[in-house]
Amino acid sequence: MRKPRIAVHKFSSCDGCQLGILNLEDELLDLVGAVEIAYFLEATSKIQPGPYDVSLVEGSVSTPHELKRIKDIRKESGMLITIGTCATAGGIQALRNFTEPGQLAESVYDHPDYLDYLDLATPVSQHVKVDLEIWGCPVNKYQLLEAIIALLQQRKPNLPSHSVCLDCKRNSTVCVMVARGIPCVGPVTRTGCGALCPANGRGCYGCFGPAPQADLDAMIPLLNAVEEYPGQTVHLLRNFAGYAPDFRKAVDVMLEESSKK
Amino acid sequence: MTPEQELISALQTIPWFQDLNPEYFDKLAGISSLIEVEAGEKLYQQGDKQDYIYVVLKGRVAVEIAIPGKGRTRIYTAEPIEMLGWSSVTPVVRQRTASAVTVLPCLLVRMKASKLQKLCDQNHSLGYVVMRRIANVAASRLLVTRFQLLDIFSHSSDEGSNV
Amino acid sequence: MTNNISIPALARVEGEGALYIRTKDNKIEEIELNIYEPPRFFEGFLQGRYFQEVPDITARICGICPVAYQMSSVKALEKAYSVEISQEVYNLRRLMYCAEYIESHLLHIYMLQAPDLLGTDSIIEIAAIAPDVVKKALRSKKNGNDLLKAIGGRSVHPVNTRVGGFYRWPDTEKIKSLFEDFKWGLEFAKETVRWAAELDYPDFETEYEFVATSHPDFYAIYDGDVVSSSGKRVTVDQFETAYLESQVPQSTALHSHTSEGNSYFVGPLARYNLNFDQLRPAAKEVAKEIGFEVPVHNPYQGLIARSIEVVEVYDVALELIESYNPQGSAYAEFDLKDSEGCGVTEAPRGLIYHRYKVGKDGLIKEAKITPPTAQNYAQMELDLAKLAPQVLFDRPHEEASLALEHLLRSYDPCISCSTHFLKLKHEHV
Amino acid sequence: MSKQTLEVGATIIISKPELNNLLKNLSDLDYELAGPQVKDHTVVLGPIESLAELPKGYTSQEEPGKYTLISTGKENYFDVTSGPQTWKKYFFPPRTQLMIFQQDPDKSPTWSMVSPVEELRRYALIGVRPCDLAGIQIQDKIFLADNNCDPIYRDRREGAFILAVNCTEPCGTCFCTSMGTGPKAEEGFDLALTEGKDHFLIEIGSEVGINILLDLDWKAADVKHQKAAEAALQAAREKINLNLPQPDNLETELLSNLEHPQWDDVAGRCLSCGSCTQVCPTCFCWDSTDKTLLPGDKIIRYRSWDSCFNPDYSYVSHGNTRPNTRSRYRQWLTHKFASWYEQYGSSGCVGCGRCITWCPGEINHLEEIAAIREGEPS
Amino acid sequence: MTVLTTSKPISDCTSDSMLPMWAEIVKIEQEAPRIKTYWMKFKDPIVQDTYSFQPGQFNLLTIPGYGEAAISISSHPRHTEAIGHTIRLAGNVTHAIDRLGVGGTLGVRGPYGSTWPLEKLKGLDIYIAAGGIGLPPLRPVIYHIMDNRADYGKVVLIYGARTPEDLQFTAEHDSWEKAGIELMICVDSCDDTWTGLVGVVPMLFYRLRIEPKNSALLTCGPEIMIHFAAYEAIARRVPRKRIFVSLEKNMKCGFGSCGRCQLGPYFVCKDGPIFNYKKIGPYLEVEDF
Repeated sequence: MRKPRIAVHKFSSCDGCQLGILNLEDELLDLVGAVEIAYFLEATSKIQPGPYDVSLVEGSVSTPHELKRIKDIRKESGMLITIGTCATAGGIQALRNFTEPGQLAESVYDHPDYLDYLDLATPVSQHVKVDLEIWGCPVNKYQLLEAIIALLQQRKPNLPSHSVCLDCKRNSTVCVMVARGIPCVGPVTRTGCGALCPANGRGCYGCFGPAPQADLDAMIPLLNAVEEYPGQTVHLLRNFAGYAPDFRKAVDVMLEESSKK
Repeated sequence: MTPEQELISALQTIPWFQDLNPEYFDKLAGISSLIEVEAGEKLYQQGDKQDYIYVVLKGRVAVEIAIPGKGRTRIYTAEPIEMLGWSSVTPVVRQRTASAVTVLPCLLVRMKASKLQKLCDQNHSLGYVVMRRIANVAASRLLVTRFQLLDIFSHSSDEGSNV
Repeated sequence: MTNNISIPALARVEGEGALYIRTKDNKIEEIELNIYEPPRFFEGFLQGRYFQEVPDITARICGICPVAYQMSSVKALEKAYSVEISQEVYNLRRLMYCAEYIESHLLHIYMLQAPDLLGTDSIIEIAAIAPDVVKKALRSKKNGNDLLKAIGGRSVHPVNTRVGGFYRWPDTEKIKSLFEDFKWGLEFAKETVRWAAELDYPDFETEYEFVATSHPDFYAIYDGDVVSSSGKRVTVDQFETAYLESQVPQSTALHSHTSEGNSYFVGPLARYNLNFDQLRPAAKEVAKEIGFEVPVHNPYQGLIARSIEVVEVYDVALELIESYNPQGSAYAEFDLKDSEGCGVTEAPRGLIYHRYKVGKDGLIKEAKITPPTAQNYAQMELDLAKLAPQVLFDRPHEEASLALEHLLRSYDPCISCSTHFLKLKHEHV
Repeated sequence: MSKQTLEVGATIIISKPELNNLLKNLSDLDYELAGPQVKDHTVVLGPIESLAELPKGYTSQEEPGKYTLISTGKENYFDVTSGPQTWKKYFFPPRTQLMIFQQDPDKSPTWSMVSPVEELRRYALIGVRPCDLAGIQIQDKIFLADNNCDPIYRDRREGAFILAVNCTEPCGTCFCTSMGTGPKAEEGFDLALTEGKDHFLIEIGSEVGINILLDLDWKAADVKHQKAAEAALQAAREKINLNLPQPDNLETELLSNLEHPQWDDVAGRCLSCGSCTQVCPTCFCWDSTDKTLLPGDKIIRYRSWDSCFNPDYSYVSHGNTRPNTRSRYRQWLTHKFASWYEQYGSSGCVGCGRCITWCPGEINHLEEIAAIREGEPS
Repeated sequence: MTVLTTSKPISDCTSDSMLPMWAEIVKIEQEAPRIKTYWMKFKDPIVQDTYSFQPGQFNLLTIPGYGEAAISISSHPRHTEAIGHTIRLAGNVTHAIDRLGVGGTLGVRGPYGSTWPLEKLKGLDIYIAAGGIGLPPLRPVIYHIMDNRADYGKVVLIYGARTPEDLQFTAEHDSWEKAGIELMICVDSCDDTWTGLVGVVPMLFYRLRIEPKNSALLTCGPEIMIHFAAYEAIARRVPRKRIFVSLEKNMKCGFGSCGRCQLGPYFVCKDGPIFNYKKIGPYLEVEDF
């Protein structure tokens, strides 16, 4: 079987997700033996043109140039996989979607008029068809590896979608919400990180995005009741996955209700 | 046997007429005829206002709907003792909602629908038997239609489980 | 004759950028280091967030050196809220920083810059020539990531850092279990220095003004004043008066300059030149063994400085792992107030400065972040302008591009981390 | 009444420090000791060596979704009831390797199976509460079925030693009395201990238990000790506030109310996080997944705890058979409290109260049951 | 050394129930689009010689790296020189089996589950209602009846598929009819070349003359079809206790340990997949249960 040609593309991001590939120290040499790295700027200056069997896309779409580029990438990719919460849900850049256009640029840059960016930083799936989404800020590099291995084995990857709570319990991690009253969005957050934050004695801040069918209506009153400072619930949900529809809608409803009061 | 007698005895083999008073068979015979049809013949056409209701005695008749762009689609087949063309005896008589084509050589009872309606209006106990039958026919057609709509055998391609 | 050179996509740097040079009659008319890293507005996002969220948010500036951002931001916020951290927290932060140095430096040395020096495209090709070295390099890099994971839960965007200390003391057993690997790592780090010394570096030197933090007792990474090779020494509070971001004519980029108006150079070479004396014996010995004496003015040899720093941080890490014995609370409690504070640490690729205005309510009023690559920007362009005439006119196009790229890569520029590091195309007519 | 020899069924007393020698005897017999200890603001189960690690002088305040560990300053080692963890992690670990497939080196399409190399551990469980003991017995029925036992469970279970501790300080979410599982351990232990003011009263449950006691400084328990222990247990019974009346009736009451509006009501509060199932001493569902190691010739089949609240759990090729929180909560509750009877001859609930305390959604499942029982079915 | 009594229960069971046995695919037959029968022989001759199953039972098929899939056995219960599984290509495991091709090795464990109660049904008229991929688990029933035709009264197979080309085992239909099994086959949709019935399985009950006191229904197919087939039989006064259904759920372990395939008090893998409708019907009818 021909080795699949893989490309790694960067959009607006911190590089942390594609770094996950280079951080697969134990597996890297086997991995590059099994696939052909055709385009991966952070790793190699050998740049091969498409088409690619698989494109891994990191980062959100936030400039006109990126908008054009993602469409080109889609055309030359057999399969397009978003890696990380930026590419999958907009990521931290998407925090600007909750502000007035231009407001942030003015506060950060002296000449915001020279900046060329879109008002919204958006997930890749808003612009092109995405075949597989891998969540996480950053992605779990082993989920990334599993996705590539699954590809090699021509099967669907094992990417569990339950809530973080299940992993806390499997890890014998004590629930910080019940035992300490610490706000934790783990019950509505997709698993994948290995339930790190509660293991470190703090609440989950939702960087893997909402779990499928997460019940935010039930969650929000519980979070509100244990806030450490006013507005913490909004901050927790409007975070690195804040633009993911479930989190976004929940906060919108919350803010609307509080403005009525 | 005269054609008349043949027709009456054919009508008598239809199970849902078995409860009728014998006198009605004459009346029914008066509005019916026995027809033999080769395979592949069209009994009626979607959209026309042909005024017959059929009972299959032998053979098989397909009910088809023509879908613009897709052509004729077979949605049902009627087997012996089944009724066809029920829409011509519902209270509001409408144009044919589908076409009927024989699949196999058929022996059919053909009744004048408007006259059947009139008979039913005049005699409610006959009307009850007929309408009851039509309700049953419509119900079974509905069930079939629902199942076909559900497309229960569709292949959900590669979604979901590991299997 | 017009000769344009365009490198549309810079490879093996963190983030994405491009280089454009226009020349006319064998003269450089324009050099444009174009960063198409989109604006990410971090300083804007930080406004209105709760102070305890800052280390989580600033980590997201850069996936390669999140610890640097976390450390600088918590230091600045602790200054603002007058938080005294315990000695144990101080030590653990130093250890965490060592871990980041290891993973980041190993990444740069073997994966980003070495391919240039060995005439290859990537570490994958080096692996074909020298699989053993590559395997060891990966193992050493993994040591850094493993230690980061043990301290912070994961190596990219660790979750354990908070203002006042750590959310929780890392598991002692986990930390100690790394000791043997780190002992091996120290030896391999020395091997790396010797290997680095044998590589063939382009002949290119500039009289730089080096700027780095400096600490009397340590080779400064986490803590120290800001010193310059010009002899200037300022405290962290004075950083913004001594080092300015200003607008360069005909450009929208913010370039950092000293208050005297000079470009300056931060990063391993700066630290090495300024703090050589503070290196511990292990690093000093191997530096002397290969004859890598200060001052060093060849930017490509930043790789050697990096490799010696790896020896240093392994050495420090071993001591800190051995002495790790946390007691008491992992974080300090403190009161909130309206205040302002700044902090400086040394990211693997150079000095990083954060300043925050905070409120009694714990919310951030204003944030300012000066990352290393932004500070080096002016110097990078100057170096490119100097190198370009040497390579552009007598070498094949491809080779020239490669030479310029290599120079740029030797800076270890982190483009994604350049929070407001941006230059737009500006056409002259 | 008191027996002067060590025999099964006899009751003895030892001084509190003497328990250290008992623990030492177990270690000397190569048991790995596991017991309760204070950690992360609660009581967890982990390796112990001596009395010093036990949660001496603690108790807990528990209510739906809230746990507070309270220091009492008392000298008792076993006042605080169980925390979120259950003993099942020792016999039915949260994650285990089921098997390893290794492709034959000639790459022919055959695989050899390697059993996961795992050192077989013999655990001595110290401080098993009666409700948890009942939980272990329920899991025994599941994993030690005659025709299809679970080898992982069997190997770990068969070597184990159980030191039960009768409950004299129940917490706010305990309801063992309703389920008939406590506060006194009746069977299934090697030794069962009741903590007195300055001594432990020990009931002997097996010959292995006798063996551990042989060289200890013990004396037969007299009537006074027995009465004191019984009084403490009676006081505990009276302290228990939660009540699940007539649990046996739930089999029909719940299964005939599968369309009750309360299911919708609770679905609006349930987070579907699965915490209740994971802290339950009897929940046994699991999933298996294959993990391929590069370059692809080695595959490990893992097993991990699963939960009926996990959407993946009820996925079939054409969709999810329990597509919402209502159906998942209903599955859990009716299984635990109703259909369990037909499957295993008892309730699946032992009344430990963990599912109530550790529900981040603050749901008191007994109230849900009461609402379904009392309200009009839809 | 004397053995001391302990508190632990004694288990005589020594099985290592999760271990698969290896088998080789010896033949693949295309039955319909995306549906094939994979014939396999166990590699271990002892296993091959001793393996037996009852109509209705299933095996767990595995390919390392892909997981396991519960698949009914569709071949003759007495002819076990090769075991047939008729599979619709759906997900990871089934596609991986297909890619193996003839000569490929897969893991098999089983047989698991309950069986069609053919002994108990002797002397009765048997109505077999199958839809789509529900026919393969019933094929062993047909074979059994053919071998023991005199034991049963009227035998009718009511079988529906999406289109004529989706009909399975068509090459065998003649032999089934010759053996005295009446076939009523319908499709959901077709073109002019199809002269058979268009309709759905439950509808075909309208054309049957069922003697309820003397009849049993065995049905397998999409759950919705099972419901309606049972409804039609019940409407014709066939007692619920003589209606048997084969269910599909998320079966993972095969012996009621992993919990995934629960339906009320039952584990489909252990108590099923064949259920008496009287027992299972009330649960099947509860939405999302």
